[in-house]
Amino acid sequence: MSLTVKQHKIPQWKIEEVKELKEKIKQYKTVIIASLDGFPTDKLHEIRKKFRDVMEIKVSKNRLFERAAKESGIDVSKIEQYLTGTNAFIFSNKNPFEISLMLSKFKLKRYALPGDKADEEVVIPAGDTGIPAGPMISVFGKLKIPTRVQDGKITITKDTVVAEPGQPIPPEIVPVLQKLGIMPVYVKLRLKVAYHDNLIIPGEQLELKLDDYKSQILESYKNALALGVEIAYPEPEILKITLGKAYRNAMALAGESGYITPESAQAVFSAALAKAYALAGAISGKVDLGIQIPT
Amino acid sequence: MEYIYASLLLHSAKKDITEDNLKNVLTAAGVNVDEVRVKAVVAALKEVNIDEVLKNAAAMPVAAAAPAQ
Amino acid sequence: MEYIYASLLLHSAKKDITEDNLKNVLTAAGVNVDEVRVKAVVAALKEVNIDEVLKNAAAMPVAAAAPAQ
Amino acid sequence: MEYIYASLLLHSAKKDITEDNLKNVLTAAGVNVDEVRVKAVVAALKEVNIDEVLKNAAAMPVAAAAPAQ
Amino acid sequence: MEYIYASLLLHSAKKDITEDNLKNVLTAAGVNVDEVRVKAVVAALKEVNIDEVLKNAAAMPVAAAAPAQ
Amino acid sequence: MEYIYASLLLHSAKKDITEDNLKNVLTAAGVNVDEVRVKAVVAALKEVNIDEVLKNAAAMPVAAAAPAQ
Amino acid sequence: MEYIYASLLLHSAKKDITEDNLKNVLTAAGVNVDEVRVKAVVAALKEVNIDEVLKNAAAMPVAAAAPAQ
Repeated sequence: MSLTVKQHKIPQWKIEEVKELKEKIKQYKTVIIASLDGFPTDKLHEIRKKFRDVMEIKVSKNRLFERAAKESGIDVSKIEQYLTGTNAFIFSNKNPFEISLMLSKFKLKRYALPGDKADEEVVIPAGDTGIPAGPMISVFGKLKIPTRVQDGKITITKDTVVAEPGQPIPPEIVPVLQKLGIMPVYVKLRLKVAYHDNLIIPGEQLELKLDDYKSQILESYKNALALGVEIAYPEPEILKITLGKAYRNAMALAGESGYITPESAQAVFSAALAKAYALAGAISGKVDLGIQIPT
Repeated sequence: MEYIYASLLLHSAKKDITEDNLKNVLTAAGVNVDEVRVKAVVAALKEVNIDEVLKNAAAMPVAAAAPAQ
Repeated sequence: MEYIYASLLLHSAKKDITEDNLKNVLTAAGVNVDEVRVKAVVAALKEVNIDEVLKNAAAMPVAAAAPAQ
Repeated sequence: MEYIYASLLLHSAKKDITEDNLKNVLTAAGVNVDEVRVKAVVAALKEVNIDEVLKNAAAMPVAAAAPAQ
Repeated sequence: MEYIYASLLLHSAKKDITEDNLKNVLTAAGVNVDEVRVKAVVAALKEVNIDEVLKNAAAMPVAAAAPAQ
Repeated sequence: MEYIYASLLLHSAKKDITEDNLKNVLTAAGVNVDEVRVKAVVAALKEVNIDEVLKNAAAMPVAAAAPAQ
Repeated sequence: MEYIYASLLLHSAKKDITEDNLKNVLTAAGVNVDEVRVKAVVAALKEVNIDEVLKNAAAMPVAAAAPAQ
């Protein structure tokens, strides 16, 4: 039944769109499905403009994309779970992780809605608000924003922070923020899945934690230094540490064997003193040694 | 840590950390290469300045070591 | 540091650090392999408990390497 | 600290820390021996595992010296 | 560590760390000298300010040890 | 410190720290050997478990330095 | 360490660290005195300002810990 229905009812624009999607799937190595649920459409325009050279973004119906994908030879069973809600389809030849990084670094801001948390410090700047004196005065008062009335308009007398990053934004102030053009909430395109070179990469994997990479690099480097020192690998950056180790070994040996030179005297007497203090400390509760023991 | 060691090896040898180079090194080491991981590492290391990280490591041992805790 | 990173890569991949393995990895990384050096590193590492060394590596006085900046 | 140094000297020479031994050493060093103190030190050290204390001392020189800062 | 101790011995005796000097010391210590290693050590040490390193080794133990916390 | 470095060199090369060996190494390093010192060092090191000292030297800095922070 | 403890005892008792004094103290402690070591220690201490060293040893925990590394 559905077959006959489709054959008769598919409008031309749908056929055209599937064809276009198929061309893009063929043309680009990476296809990313991004959720538009709760995403302001005007912001999509900003993203398009910013990344015009590296990606194409198309908003389309899930069914049409699914059909185009299937006809392009993609195993749709692996992506159909992501084809719900409103989606944008990003086409690019870049590595999907790079696209994810680019998008996450591009800060898009929007106006606050009641119930939002601030993504950055929200400051009500000093100056004329243009708001007529009236009930808003008490709203400002409640939020401890100093005001005075000038020419029948509310003027704020001092820059005032109304929300720190992560804090909820007082709902009363939301209209004021709009009026003042303050956008304290970030919007981010949520990437649901990437298809790239026959690989399906779920969205959560696409988020690279650069700090983790940095600490892994550091750890690897330290491991390399440690191993290098262990085998006295002749490379300047390792030798510096190895020389220090050899020096401290020599000092420790001088200290423990009581071998005194002007260089080792400090080590020798420090070792002896540490032992003397430890012993003195161990009996200081019972004996008056007539000395001050650092414990 | 194989992917990181392989990347640092390439970096140390002054070669670009590309997907192909990384795969070559890992394969030569007998590692079963995970394509997704290779792509992730290459993308991440494009953003991370390795020399910078190592330089900071040397200059700020305490802060630098913190993540290792 | 190439020889060290290559050795750590092999160790991390649970492969033996043999001359052949080391040479393979280094060659794959585009390093001009120095046979003598390979021999020296392999011989030296045979006497080292690498896991033990890495366990203590976090304590590495990186500051000592600082003057390299 | 004379009494402590003398005790450590005896211990280090593997001699018993007795009142006589301690007095001998102190006298040889020209110290005016305080009998009560000698008794007290000898008695107190009997209850201490000196080797243990010294071993820990080697490991914690800073802790030992720290209050002097 | 033989090559390192030998180098520090020469440094401490205010002799230049040359290939010949290093070989002499190592041979006298009964070490089977590896020419390549001697060359490598001498070359690497040319880039290192030993006095500086030793000064730091003695003066900066805290910074050095801190990362281990 | 020449005498200590020379001793560590011998120890590291798994040679006995005898007066002769020490003198050989020091002479090869161009040091004017002081017989008294050689005898003193050899005697002193006989009482020390060098491996133990080196192990502690490597293991200690962290614990030792930590409380000072 | 006997020679060091004996020296510290003398120093602490405000006596000169001479060969004779050192020998007396060591003998009183039952130590088989090694003339060469006595000479070596006394000679070495002539080059060292003990008060200064002890002050630093007690007052600079960091420096104190350094040699132990």
